[in-house]
Amino acid sequence: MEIYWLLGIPLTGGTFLALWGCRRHAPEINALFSLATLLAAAFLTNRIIVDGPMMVGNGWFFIDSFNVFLVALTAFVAFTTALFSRPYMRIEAEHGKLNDKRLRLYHSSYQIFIAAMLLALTTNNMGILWVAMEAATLATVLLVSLYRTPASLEAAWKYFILCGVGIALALFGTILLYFAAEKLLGSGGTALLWTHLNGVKAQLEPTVLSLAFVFLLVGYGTKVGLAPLHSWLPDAHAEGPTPVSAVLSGLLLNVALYAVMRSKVLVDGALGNDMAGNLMMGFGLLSVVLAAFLIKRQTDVKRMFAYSSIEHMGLITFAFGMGGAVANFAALLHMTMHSLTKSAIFFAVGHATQKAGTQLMANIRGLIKTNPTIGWGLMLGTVAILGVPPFGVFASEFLIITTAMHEHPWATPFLLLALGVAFASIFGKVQPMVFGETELPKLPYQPALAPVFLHLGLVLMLGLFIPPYLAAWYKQAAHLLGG
Amino acid sequence: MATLSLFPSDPVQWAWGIVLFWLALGFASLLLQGSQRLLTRLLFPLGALGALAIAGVGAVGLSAPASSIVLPIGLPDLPFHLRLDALSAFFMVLLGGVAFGITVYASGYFRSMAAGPLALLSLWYHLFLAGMVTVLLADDAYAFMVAWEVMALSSYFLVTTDHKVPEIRSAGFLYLLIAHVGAVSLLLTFGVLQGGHGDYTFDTMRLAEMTPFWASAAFLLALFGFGAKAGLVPMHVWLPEAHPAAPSPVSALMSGVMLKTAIYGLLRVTFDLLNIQIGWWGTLALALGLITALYGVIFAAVQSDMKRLLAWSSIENIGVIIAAFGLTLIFYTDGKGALAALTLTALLYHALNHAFFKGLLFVGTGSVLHATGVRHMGHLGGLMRFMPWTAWLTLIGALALAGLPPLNGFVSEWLLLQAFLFTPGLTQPYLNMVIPVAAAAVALAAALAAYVMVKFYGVVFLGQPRDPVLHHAHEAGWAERLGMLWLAAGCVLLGLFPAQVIEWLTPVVRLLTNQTLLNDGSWLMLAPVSAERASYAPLIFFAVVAVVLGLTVLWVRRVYHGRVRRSDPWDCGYPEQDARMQDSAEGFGQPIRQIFEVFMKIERETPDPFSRTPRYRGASLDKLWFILYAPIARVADWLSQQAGRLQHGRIQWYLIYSFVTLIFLLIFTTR
Amino acid sequence: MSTGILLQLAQTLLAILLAPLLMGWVNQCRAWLQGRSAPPITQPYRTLRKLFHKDAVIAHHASPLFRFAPYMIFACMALAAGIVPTLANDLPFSPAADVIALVGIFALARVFLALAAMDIGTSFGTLGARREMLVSFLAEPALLMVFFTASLISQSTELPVIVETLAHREFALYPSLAFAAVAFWMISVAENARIPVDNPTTHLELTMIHEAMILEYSARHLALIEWAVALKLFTYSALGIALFLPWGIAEQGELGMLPLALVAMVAKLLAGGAVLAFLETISAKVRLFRAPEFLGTAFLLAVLGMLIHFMLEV
Amino acid sequence: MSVTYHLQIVNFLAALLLLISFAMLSQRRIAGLITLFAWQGAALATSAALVGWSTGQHHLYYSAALTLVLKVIAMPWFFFRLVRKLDMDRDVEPMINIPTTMLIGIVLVIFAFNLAQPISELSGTVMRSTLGIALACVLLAFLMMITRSKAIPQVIGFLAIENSLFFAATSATYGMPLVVELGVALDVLVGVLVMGIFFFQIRETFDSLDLKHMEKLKER
Repeated sequence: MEIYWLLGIPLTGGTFLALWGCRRHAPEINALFSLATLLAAAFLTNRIIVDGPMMVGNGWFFIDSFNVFLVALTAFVAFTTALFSRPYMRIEAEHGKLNDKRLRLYHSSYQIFIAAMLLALTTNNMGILWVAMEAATLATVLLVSLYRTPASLEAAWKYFILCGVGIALALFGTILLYFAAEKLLGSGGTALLWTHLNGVKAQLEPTVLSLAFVFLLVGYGTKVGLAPLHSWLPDAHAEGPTPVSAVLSGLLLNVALYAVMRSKVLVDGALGNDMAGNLMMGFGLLSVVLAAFLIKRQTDVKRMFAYSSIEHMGLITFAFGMGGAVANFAALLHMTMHSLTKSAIFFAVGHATQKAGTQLMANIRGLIKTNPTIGWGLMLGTVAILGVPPFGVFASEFLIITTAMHEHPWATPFLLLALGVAFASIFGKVQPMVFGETELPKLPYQPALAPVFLHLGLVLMLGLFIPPYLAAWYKQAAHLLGG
Repeated sequence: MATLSLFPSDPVQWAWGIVLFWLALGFASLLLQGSQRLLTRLLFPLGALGALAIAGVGAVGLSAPASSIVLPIGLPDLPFHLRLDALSAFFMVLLGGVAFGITVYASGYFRSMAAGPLALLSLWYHLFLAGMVTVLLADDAYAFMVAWEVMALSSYFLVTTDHKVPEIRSAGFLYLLIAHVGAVSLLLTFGVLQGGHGDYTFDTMRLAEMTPFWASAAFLLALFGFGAKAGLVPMHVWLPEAHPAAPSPVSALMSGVMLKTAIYGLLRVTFDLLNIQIGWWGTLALALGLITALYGVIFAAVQSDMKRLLAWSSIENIGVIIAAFGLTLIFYTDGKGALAALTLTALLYHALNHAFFKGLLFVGTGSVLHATGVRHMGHLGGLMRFMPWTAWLTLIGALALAGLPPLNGFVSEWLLLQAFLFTPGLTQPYLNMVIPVAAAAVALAAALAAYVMVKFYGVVFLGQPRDPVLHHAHEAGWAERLGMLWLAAGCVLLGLFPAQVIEWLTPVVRLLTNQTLLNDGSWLMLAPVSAERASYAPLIFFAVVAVVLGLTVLWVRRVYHGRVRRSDPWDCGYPEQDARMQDSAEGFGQPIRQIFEVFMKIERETPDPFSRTPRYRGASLDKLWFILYAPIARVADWLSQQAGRLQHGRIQWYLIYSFVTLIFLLIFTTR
Repeated sequence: MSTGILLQLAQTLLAILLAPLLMGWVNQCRAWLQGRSAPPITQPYRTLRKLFHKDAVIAHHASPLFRFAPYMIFACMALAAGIVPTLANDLPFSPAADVIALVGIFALARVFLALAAMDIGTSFGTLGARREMLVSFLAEPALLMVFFTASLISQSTELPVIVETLAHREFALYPSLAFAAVAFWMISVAENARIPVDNPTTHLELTMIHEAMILEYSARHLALIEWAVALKLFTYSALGIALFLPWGIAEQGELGMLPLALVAMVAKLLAGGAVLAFLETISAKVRLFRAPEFLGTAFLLAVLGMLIHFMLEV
Repeated sequence: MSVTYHLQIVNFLAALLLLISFAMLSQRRIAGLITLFAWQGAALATSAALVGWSTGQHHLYYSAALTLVLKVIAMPWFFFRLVRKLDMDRDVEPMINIPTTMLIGIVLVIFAFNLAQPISELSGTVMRSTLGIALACVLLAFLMMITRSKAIPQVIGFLAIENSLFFAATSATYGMPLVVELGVALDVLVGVLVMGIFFFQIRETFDSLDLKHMEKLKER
């Protein structure tokens, strides 16, 4: 039952906000809908905790420990982002960057976007999964170009074309999957249901599946932002409004990776070798290294953190590629940590850039003086994302690296190199932003930084203590992914 | 393995309790942001008490059997394991003893600081202490790494306390960067150590069977990781930047204590976690250590910033310790247990001593900094007259660092040299060739240390003030004096009662080498192995010198007179003598600079003969930076440039990337 | 034991009293060799007496350290003289400090002298201190290496033990000891501020090292320092004798040997002093920056001595 | 028995699709491109209907109808209107010259056939080779997107990919489940709308639909 609430609330929210437009309290309503979604997600999660994985709507929806925590995470971050965007977008409007039409567009498609992601996560049908992913893309394209600046248009266009093509390839993969499945499950609705496929994955035709996986990987991998398919990501994440960047980096990438993993499970079952794993490790490693070196030359703060998203997605993909209970566990943990931390960073960065009136790091200085909370938020967030304990990101990196060391030692030099370069680059650029002197005036209004510290607090907590049931989920999920 | 109970029963629980206490203090200081008085007069003294307690716990733990607890925090399958054995206990004594003095000092030192920043500083300060103790307690890789990085991070924030200064910012950055890289390599070490079964507790690592190859890999990674923290050449570049940048008590903690945690880690991994040791590790460590020692002391001799000078001398001492570590390994792998015990004793002893005198010297410079606001030795001088307490107490530290009897610095050097004298027993002949040279290098380093200390002390405290402002220099407050007094007392006592200290060290030595170093002498005489062979009785030494001194004074006074006339110093027929004619710091270092010019990149600005206000600037920079680090940076830049080209901006190119990737994968998978 | 104490005191006092005599003897020899009319051999005593009677003149801003240093230096040298076996071999003090500690004592005295020199803050004092430390940082490890060679042969760093073994071994030629002896000579020349490294009689600021440090001292302080210098020379000579021609030093408890030992010692000292004076006369003072090379050579020889011991003698 | 010559027709249509893809690859004028696109859609619809009829998969009729409405009527009309509005129906030189493109295209086709070979072996459906052809069309359309430097041709290339996918779905697997079909169709529709909005936005910002203006975001 909760599942329908979960999907229904944001959908109605989208339509309602589209109609309501930008009358008063539109942002509040947005936040309210997100809150409701969060509650629904909470109930759903609770249900899952109580009575395990379940199938809803005669098999159209399937919720297990793998996607339920992603659902909870998505709903949570969506809510906090809505909270953050309330003052943020108002200021943007006051600065004259936005007009009412666009605010309406923003609010409604924000909800639609959330709905699409939740659908992608909860559906049991690989086809619908594809549809939802495409919908999520379409919902965000116009958000990226919300400012109508040439740069934002260009970014949105690249985002649209590249992800469109990518996702089209994913569709081809899905077709191949169906093609292989229908011989076993017969044509018609059930042949694309993941649960059914999972049941018969051993008999699926290997050649077709390997081909299908290539298409699925390239397709969804484009949305994950795996190098060399990542080219759209920095543009899209940097040029859109900050709340959008936050959800794109924090959530959409996860969802795409989720799709990849769902297919990996099937392919592994069918092939029986670790071809899929190796491919993912390759992509992951390439992304980590390439992103690290690209970070080094960034001047735009949001762009830099977009690249850092690529890096972390690469790390996660690498971990999933290694497979095994520990690595999968670590990857899932890292997904969570990255979402929380990266969105927190984007919140802080958003306020910082808004105050400085630019995204160029060279012009942002001495935050700690102008607004200590933003400064410390950014500093701690950065430290956290760079994998410094006691923040949770380290917990997962710890597991990933140590596992890599004794399973694939050849990969560790690259990881060491990339982590070092990324650390040097990001920290070296953030430190002068936070510390030092500045002539900028103090912030006129009180920024909404509760989300930042909420997220960072969670990350810190998870670094030191992971609640048993959460750990249990991760373990189940890791097991389900072939741990 | 007891679980954490509310009332601590065994040492490890006490230790953990104190860690929590420190954390509480740290966060309390955030609440006390308003009141500077409470912060300095309440929080820091409490923190100092905690340190004292830690020292006590360590002292108990030295003799007590190893105790351990498991905390309900950490990773799901890997809760924090804490364990307190003799090794950790020893380093806890070191930490607590030194940190007590430094924190007492700090409670006075920071009274001039504004409340807001001070609260933050106090938070990081106590986090730093807690982190270091947890490093010593950790009994699984995760807890260790968390504590390790908490230590690094908090010390980074301490270093950048005065972040308005760009140099300090860059120093902090360099520090945290190298610390992080080192930490990652430690991660890899543990990845190797856990040897397959994904269990990261030290207990399982102790049992893991290693092939020589993987063991060596682990050792090298550990040497790199811990060396980066300890300031082992060539990973030392951050140290002379970061230590001076921090507020003096923090510098004292970092140099005196934090570096030792790296030594602790090295010992822990090499002798405890790894269950095979290989000879060439020792040779490598010995070589690196000696290079570090000489490199450090040479650069210390040419510094003109007093804190930087001390930082370089820390590098030297770390080098000596690492060399001792290498020698221990050599003996140990050669089956010479007793000698390994001797060398290890020297190592631990020197670590302890260095902690005390380096802490003392750093806080001493702190008082100077407070009194004068000057760090550059070229503007100091003659302070002995304005701040006698600081001067005399610092003198003790300086003499100890110079390795002069009867103070503590000498004892450890004496032990180390003794160890070198035993090398003929070694089986590998090639070592017999190497060791004498090594001994010579240690002796050379010690002698140069004396040079450095004369320079440091003479230029800062003796002579005439090189700057008129110094005449207003004021003596340190009572809290500072108390702290310095404590540390100085440590230097003296450790020097006078080596026999006792060695007795205390016995459990540690036995733990690591399964051997005990028997002291053949009585309680007042130190005679390792056999009194026939070598002995040193600082008390007698001290007594004799004192008696002779006293007698001489009495005799001179009695037989002759004590008349004294005051006058100007002899001006050699040149009336315009002034303070600027004394040797500057650069001048004092000049001979060393001339001799060891090879290692330095020297930047000089000499004034032209006719300038009205002649200014001389000379800096001897670390050449390693230019031949090692700069190229790395360049390569990274170049690579990132190449990577940047991929991000071409043209959508067709991006499409081509996807296209080619697709085709490639299709070919790759279907063949 | 009590006899030991007595012996110890006797020897120490003897050393303290005889030291200026040795100095005087060396000066006399030099004078002869240079064809000057020699001062009486007791000249050093007269100088000391004169100095003790004078009023001390001290710079206005001299710190207590300045006045404390001479006593410290004197005490150190006295202790050093006490633990080097000159007459007898069983000395209660000697376990208190072995050869390494002996080097430590010298270093302690030197550091105090240098600090005292820097205390007044004249250009000379600092200059002298710097040069002194420059000389010492090479001489000290070299001296240590010399001792190491000896103690590697005798398996001990205890002077009495060393002397005993060296004295009572069946006569065998130790090439390592030869190297060590040469090194030791060079070192003691440098340490005692003699030509070619330093010139005890000059006051020319371009060349002086030791004198530059004690320029500010006068009267009793100067006297103590001069005496300490004499003691140092004495101690070094005694050391050289003990290490390289140790025959004739009284054994444990052989009180009967003492007179003979005394004679032997005096003879050796006279000879040694003469040799020193001779070598000083025939060699010329080197430039200051040659000094490190000179000492570097000494250091090298000492290390070579050790290496040779390792290669040939074990 | 009737199946066989349905089969022949569908195979013929497949060949036609391939041909059209090549034609698109070589087409310089945008208007021509749009026409070709419409033809492609038509061929697609017929093949879908045929397959539906011959195999009794009736939901394929919906798909066929959808295709007819969307891809043969709505979109081409929309594009023509656009082109007229922004009047830009003139020759556009592709990035790589036509003959080279053709050669690459042929290589791609061979590659695709080889790739599809083992799969079509297992295909239980009537049309074996269609999958290979579909794949070939996908790659060709992709190639076309790469070679075009204007917005509209690129989009048409994108839609051509969509078409070939649809063809694969219908011919090789008798169509996806209906829900999926509908979802896909919906997405395509929305996508096209979004594109339309885009065209106008781009036009009003850069007053041209040339992608050359959109190469600012890069690493400098």
